[in-house]
Amino acid sequence: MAQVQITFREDRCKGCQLCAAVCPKKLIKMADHINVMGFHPATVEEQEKCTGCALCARMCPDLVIEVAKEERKVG
Amino acid sequence: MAQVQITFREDRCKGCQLCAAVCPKKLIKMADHINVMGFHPATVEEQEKCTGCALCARMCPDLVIEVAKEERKVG
Amino acid sequence: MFEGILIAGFGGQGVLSTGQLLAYAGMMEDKHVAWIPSYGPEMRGGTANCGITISDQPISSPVVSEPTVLIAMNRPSLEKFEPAVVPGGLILVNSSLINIKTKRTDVRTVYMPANDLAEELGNSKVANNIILGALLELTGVVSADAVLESLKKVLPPKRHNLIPVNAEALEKGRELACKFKEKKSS
Amino acid sequence: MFEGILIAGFGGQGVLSTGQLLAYAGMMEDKHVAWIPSYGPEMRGGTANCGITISDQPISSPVVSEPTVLIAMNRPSLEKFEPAVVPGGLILVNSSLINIKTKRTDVRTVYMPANDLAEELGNSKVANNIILGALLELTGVVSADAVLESLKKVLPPKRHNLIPVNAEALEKGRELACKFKEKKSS
Amino acid sequence: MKKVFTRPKALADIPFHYCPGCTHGIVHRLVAEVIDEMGMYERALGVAPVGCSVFIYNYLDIDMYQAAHGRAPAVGTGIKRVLPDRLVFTYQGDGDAAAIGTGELVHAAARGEKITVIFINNAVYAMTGGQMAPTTLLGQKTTTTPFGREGEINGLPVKVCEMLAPLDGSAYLARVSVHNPKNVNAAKKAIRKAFEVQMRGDGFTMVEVLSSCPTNWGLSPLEALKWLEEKMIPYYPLGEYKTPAEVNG
Amino acid sequence: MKKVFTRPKALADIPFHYCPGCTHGIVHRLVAEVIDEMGMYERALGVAPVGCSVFIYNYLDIDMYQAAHGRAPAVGTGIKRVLPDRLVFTYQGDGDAAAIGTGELVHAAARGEKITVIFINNAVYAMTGGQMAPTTLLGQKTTTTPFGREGEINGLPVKVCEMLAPLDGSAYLARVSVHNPKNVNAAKKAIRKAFEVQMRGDGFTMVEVLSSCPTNWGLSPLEALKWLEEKMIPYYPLGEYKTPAEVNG
Amino acid sequence: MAKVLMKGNEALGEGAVRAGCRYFFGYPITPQSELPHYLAKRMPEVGGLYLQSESETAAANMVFGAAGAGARVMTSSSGPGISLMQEGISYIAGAELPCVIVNMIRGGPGLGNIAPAQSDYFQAVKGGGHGDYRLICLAPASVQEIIDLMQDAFDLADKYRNPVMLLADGVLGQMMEPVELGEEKIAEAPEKPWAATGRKKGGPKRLINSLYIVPEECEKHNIKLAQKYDTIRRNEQRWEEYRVDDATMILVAFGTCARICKAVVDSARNEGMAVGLIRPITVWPYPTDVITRVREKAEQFLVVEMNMGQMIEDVKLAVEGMRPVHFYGRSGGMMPVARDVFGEVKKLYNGGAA
Amino acid sequence: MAKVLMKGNEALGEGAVRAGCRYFFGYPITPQSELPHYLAKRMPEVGGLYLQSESETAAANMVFGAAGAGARVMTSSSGPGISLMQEGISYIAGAELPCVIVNMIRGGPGLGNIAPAQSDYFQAVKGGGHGDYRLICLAPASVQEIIDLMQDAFDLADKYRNPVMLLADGVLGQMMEPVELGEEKIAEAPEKPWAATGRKKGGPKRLINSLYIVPEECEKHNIKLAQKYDTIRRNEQRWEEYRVDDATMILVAFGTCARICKAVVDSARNEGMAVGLIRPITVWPYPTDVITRVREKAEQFLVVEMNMGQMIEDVKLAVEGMRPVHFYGRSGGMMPVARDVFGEVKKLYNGGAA
Ligand SMILES: Cc1ncc(C[n+]2csc(CCOP(=O)(O)OP(=O)(O)O)c2C)c(N)n1
Ligand SMILES: Cc1ncc(C[n+]2csc(CCOP(=O)(O)OP(=O)(O)O)c2C)c(N)n1
Ligand code: SF4
Ligand code: SF4
Ligand code: SF4
Ligand code: SF4
Ligand code: SF4
Ligand code: SF4
Ligand SMILES: [Mg+2]
Ligand SMILES: [Mg+2]
Repeated sequence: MAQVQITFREDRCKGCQLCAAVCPKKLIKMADHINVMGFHPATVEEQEKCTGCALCARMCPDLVIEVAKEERKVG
Repeated sequence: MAQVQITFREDRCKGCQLCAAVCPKKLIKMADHINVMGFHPATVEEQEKCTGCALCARMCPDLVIEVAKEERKVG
Repeated sequence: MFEGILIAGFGGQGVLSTGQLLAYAGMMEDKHVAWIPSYGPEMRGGTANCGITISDQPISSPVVSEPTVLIAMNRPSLEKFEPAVVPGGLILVNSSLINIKTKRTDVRTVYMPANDLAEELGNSKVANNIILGALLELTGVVSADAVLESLKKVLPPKRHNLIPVNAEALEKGRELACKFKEKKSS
Repeated sequence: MFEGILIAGFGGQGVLSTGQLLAYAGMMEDKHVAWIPSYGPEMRGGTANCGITISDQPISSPVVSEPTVLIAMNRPSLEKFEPAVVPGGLILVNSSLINIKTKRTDVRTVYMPANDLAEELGNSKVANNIILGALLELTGVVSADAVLESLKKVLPPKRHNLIPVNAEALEKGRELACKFKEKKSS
Repeated sequence: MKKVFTRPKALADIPFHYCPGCTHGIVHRLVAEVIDEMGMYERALGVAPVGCSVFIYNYLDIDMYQAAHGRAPAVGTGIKRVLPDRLVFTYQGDGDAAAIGTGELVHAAARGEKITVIFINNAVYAMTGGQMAPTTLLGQKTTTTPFGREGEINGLPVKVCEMLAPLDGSAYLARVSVHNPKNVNAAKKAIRKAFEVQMRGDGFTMVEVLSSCPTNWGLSPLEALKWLEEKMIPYYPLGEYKTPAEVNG
Repeated sequence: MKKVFTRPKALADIPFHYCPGCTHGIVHRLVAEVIDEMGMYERALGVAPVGCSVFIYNYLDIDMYQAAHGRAPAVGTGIKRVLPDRLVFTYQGDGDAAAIGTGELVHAAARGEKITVIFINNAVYAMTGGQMAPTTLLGQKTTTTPFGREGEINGLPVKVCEMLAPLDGSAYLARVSVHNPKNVNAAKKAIRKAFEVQMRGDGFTMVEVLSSCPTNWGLSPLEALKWLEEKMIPYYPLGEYKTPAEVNG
Repeated sequence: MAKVLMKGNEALGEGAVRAGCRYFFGYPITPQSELPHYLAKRMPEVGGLYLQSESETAAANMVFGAAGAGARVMTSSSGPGISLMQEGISYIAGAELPCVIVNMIRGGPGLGNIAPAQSDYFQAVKGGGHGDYRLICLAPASVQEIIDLMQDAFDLADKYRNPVMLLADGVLGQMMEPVELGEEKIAEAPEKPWAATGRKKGGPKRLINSLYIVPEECEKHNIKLAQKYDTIRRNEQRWEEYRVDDATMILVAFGTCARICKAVVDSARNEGMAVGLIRPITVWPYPTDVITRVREKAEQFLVVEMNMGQMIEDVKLAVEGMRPVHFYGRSGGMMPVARDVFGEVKKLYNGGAA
Repeated sequence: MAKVLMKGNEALGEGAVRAGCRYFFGYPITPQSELPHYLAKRMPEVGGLYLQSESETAAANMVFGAAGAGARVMTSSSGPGISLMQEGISYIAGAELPCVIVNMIRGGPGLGNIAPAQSDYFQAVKGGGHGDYRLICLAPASVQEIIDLMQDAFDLADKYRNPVMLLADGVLGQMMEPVELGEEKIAEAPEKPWAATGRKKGGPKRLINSLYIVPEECEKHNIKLAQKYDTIRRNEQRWEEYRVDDATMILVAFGTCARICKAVVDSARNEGMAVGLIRPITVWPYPTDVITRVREKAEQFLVVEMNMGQMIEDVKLAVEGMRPVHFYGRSGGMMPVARDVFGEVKKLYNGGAA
């Protein structure tokens, strides 16, 4: 599995949960604390299980999520 | 053939010739003289040939023509 | 020198263009001129009129509400506008289409069967120019030369072939007007 | 007697209805009252605030630009509005959601963990009423009775079941404020 | 003698101001005839447009309104909502209804407003001197398309019946013509149908009438009818574009 | 590490003012991504509406215009006629485009104006507090249909793609949705297609995007997406309503 | 009757219903949307109609139709929406139709913002539409006055067959204040024989129209309108005077500004300054009479507006150069603060020195 | 160059083309339609565009877009059409976009008629749209002046980034007069770095906008606009004086009315009366300066308008009560007749007796 780096820009998160709902691995949870805007921000719990499919990022209305992947050299 | 009375309200005629064009009997001609509005008004030349079909009247944009017919007693 | 000329008739009688011709000629003679048409839905009724002011002074209102000359090309125009003509003014009546006389006695009136005369000239469209010819003769508001010169500017080149018949019409009108003057003076 | 009260927080914190409740109570006590919300797209950002004026004189501008009391339900509200509070005024801070202190030294400040207290009461929605209770105790702007009476008018009958917990919240706030007063005076 | 053809009662006995051969007059008469035949003289309310036909408010001998340019459907809406049992119709040109009044027309249709629009498509702004209308044909010369209407610059002619048909609120939409007696009869039938559908409360109704403007087309009245038949009808096919189920037959 | 997903360049790095879960943000991003991918950053000109998305003029990091309510297609027309080689698009809500701006939308389409309308259908006037929009569904409660929209009184929801399709000037019309990642992808494709058709000069293009308004629908963001899928899509079927011949495939 | 706490926008709605208005056509816009919200609920209760139009343009013309059909009818908007109604308003005035238009002014020009303003004063009182027409313009300053003036608005509209505008600012629409609703005696609209409701047997033909194609007739119509406006000018000027009698300095302000100025007058009086306030209640017809009267005694005027200076022209026209007329304004949705206005008053009172 | 005979409406078109205008968006309306007709032919000759919009509302907003894109652009209308543009005009003014709007006034209110009038003066100079904005308003009185002012109109628009209105009446549009066109030196529009034409590499983002949601910023914007308007007031007042120097009675009239008044002045002078004429060429900014100057000598003013009395307010504001300001007006498309105006002059000159 590719190495994936997924980052959340917590202060931009509005806690809408759209990312969580679409993650095929159900990795995204809402944090207990609230951010500066007063929302419970989304977080990934088990980074290592993340496939880097970026469905969460594509669904996030507020561009909170960035996804990067280790490039695999082919051959 | 029914007895038909066709009357033209000459001062309302604008000489457009729509009536003349649709008369199946080609009875309608434009007069040589002009009316108060400066148009050559339409006239029927051979009243007796008129069938009273009223196509001319139905086509006249200015309601110049009235058509009346002798009512035939049936039976 | 001041003339406020009103030309009125049916649409299609060349009322507006005759007026423009006159204004153009006035301009060529370096007079102050203004031309203004009636406009809008009145035209739907089939009537048209325009006012031409020619003066050696700047023109205040271009609207000819009190014409010194009225050219009436049809009966409704005569009836509508004759009361407005100034006393001592001139009314030119196209008697081909107008079978009544003016009621005014304090103006000069000239009756000309313009349409009939035009047909004699072989072009029913020049009735207006016949009357125009008379107007020039009777008022001297502009010269016939200026009018002929203006015709060249006003007509598009491809219709310059019409200039001779128009010139004839003007001349015809002039002649008639002369006769009228003679009659008057005789 | 004059109080200009500003209540500010997130949408959904009951900011507007708390303000209305206060105005209603003022009206029931025959005071002059006015209530005015912030409105429009500012609300999209998720913030809301309203101003309540209660006075024994007719109210000029209903806009509370210089509050005598500020209720800050969240951090942005505190930061935004604390400079406007009049010297000697009162700031009530919802310390459950605000982890900073005011910079003002010329006003009274009371910190209350309203959300935590509300959850203790079993209803997180009554945080606002806890602070309101404190406000009543500290300013006496209207009586707690008038507020309770108003609750009956403001809440639709089917939600009257919420009155007891609201009353509890008011009382809770009052108690805390008393302690605060004691502390101050001790 | 029985009158085979005479002036309908709902049409005041005054001359039209229209140009010779202008078919606005025919359509006025048809509207008046249908009002007579349906016995609606006391219950019909008409809304006049701004356009050559503005004076329809004088010609129809019923209570009338004169609306701002393009707003007749909104005016009609106001009337109908206050007087729901009246027959309310507008009479509008293509500039009026399909250009400046597009919003009002579309939304009266979308609302299923129980009014009838008599929509006179003469492919030109006649009243103001023959400018391009939304319905002017490609290539057609007008005072504002002196070189002929060009799609790239001026856009493409608008088909109003077709555009309103997908709206769920429209109940009856028909395009007719008055270029010959047969079509005049069909036009009258369509107007009657529209009025009946309106009074039944089925929704919005419109009859688009292809009509001639000899003056601004620069044609004689007879040439104009020929042009209408040969040029307009192919682009604007006649027929019913929408009927409520029950009047389909 | 290669970025699989990151903020497009055409989208300024400032937070949106939208409510939590509002899908306006997704559509903004898609537009920015397509501008990036087509290399149009220097040649794209956007027109912001009046509506919740008015501040798109701040969010898109390109030259922008802010138009009067509903008039964005007219503003876009003015821009495009002066700068015909630019990519000109409007971004409009359903109140903006389908109510007050009906005339401008219909006629931009009829003219085959080479602009793209991104039409956000969220079945409500969101910015002004949740009033009925022309696209509000029957039965839907809004602040001005407190008892649910009733066809008899408020009229029937307007299907904009369907209405514009019969106009000869419209070249590309599609309805998409952003309620899940698959549809987000499809929406992006449609936007790209519309922009390409515009730049090829084929005519008017529009992408209608079904979008959520949790706040005014009174639903959580996730419930809102479900409502969109279950209630809106059946009445507003997704798909391409018009394509120029060459892009049919 | 007990008082209730009511929002200005809702008071507009309730006032209209109590005045017998049964038809509302309008398009949402901040800061007046609570009025449509209120009426959408309230109208069905009284058998009336709330209809959301596709635009303000359409709304004005629906009002035209409904008013022509004899109904008591209203619409409401703000800034851009009122601008879009200008053609319709001119038609309504030209056809002499009674109706009420609420104008809840916000910051301009253009999209401006949604904060309270008075920058559409000129548009309202000089005629933003084409032609020589006038709207009767009522400017309330409290929620209670909104209710009261709403009844008057409909009555004046019917009395003069003229559109009436209720001119307020965002603050008045948004604020809640206690109001006394009084007995719910729903007003009855008067008979309107001119309304076009269908040709009565033997009755005259009715025509709702503003077209007078013949200039002579159009002039006659304009003169008739002008005479009506003169009558209204003579009979309907309304204003409130506050501590004016011995005042050497007169503040002039309407709406929310006037509330603020009242406080300023009190402050000034507390400091022994002879300051008073004239609050126009009708801004058209402008209460010129009172200004003509007080200009004899008063030494100076200070006009306070939420704009860059509009009503000041009407004050100057009334003062006719006899006294200096000063101006203090805030704009773009900003409101004057009593303290600042008082500062201005003090400066002027002391002859320009602060 | 030789003179040509030209219709006012055509002169508007030719003047615009010579001023470098290449975009016209508009909707037909009498009495200005010859302008669109002219430009539909003329624009393609110079590589420009005539586009007929679906409405005046759309036209104003197309102008907004084209002006924002940096073009010299114009529109044209009359009465009802100008009313429909009010929202758009307010946006254009708010966004500070340069453009020219021709307003060929006709009889009102409502549909009124198509005869010449000046009854939309208030709308033009006080702002028919919402918000505190001003149009520069030029009022030609001859076909020659139309050509000349058209160039100035575009230049002023660009100089101040402000919409300019050319205010005329139907007569001016319909009449033909000789004009000197002069050299065909097509003006070049100035650079417009603010125009939104696409983001230049490294350049600033451009935004064409009138929204200032924060009241403080909106107020700042309004103050900036007000300062611009003050500059224009100081620098751009234009008028013609005719036999004013020793006049004890001053006629004030613009456009066609001023032509008539000139004749009246001559008649009066012929009878030995010291009468003069001030003809405002800019009606906004109003030429207050000249009135302030002449009010010292002149004993009375007579304002002549083709309306029920609108510009008279601006004259009164300038006269400040120092002299009586009388009014003579015709309306509904009627024009004052020189003889009648002269009658009025004589009456007033002799102290009210005819
Ligand atoms: C707001 C407004 N804009 C423009 C006009 C001018 N105008 C009068 S009628 C008309 C168009 C008429 O065309 P159409 O509706 O097709 O009717 P027709 O004359 O062809 O029967 C126009 C543009 C107007 N009166 N009001
Ligand atoms: C002429 C005018 N009328 C009304 C408004 C008020 N207004 C602002 S946004 C809006 C509707 C917004 O709805 P929509 O276009 O669907 O966008 P959304 O907010 O739903 O994204 C309205 C009516 C305005 N600004 N201008
Ligand atoms: S990238 Fe895919 S797997 Fe990883 S968190 Fe996002 S949705 Fe889940
Ligand atoms: S979708 Fe975005 S904003 Fe919403 S919860 Fe996830 S990260 Fe936060
Ligand atoms: S009634 Fe028939 S036959 Fe007689 S003239 Fe008319 S068209 Fe001809
Ligand atoms: S159709 Fe009518 S108007 Fe035309 S020529 Fe015949 S009778 Fe005359
Ligand atoms: S201009 Fe055309 S539409 Fe108008 S009356 Fe004449 S022919 Fe009929
Ligand atoms: S109100 Fe609706 S459309 Fe507007 S930002 Fe909030 S969720 Fe989005
Ligand atoms: Mg037409
Ligand atoms: Mg929406």
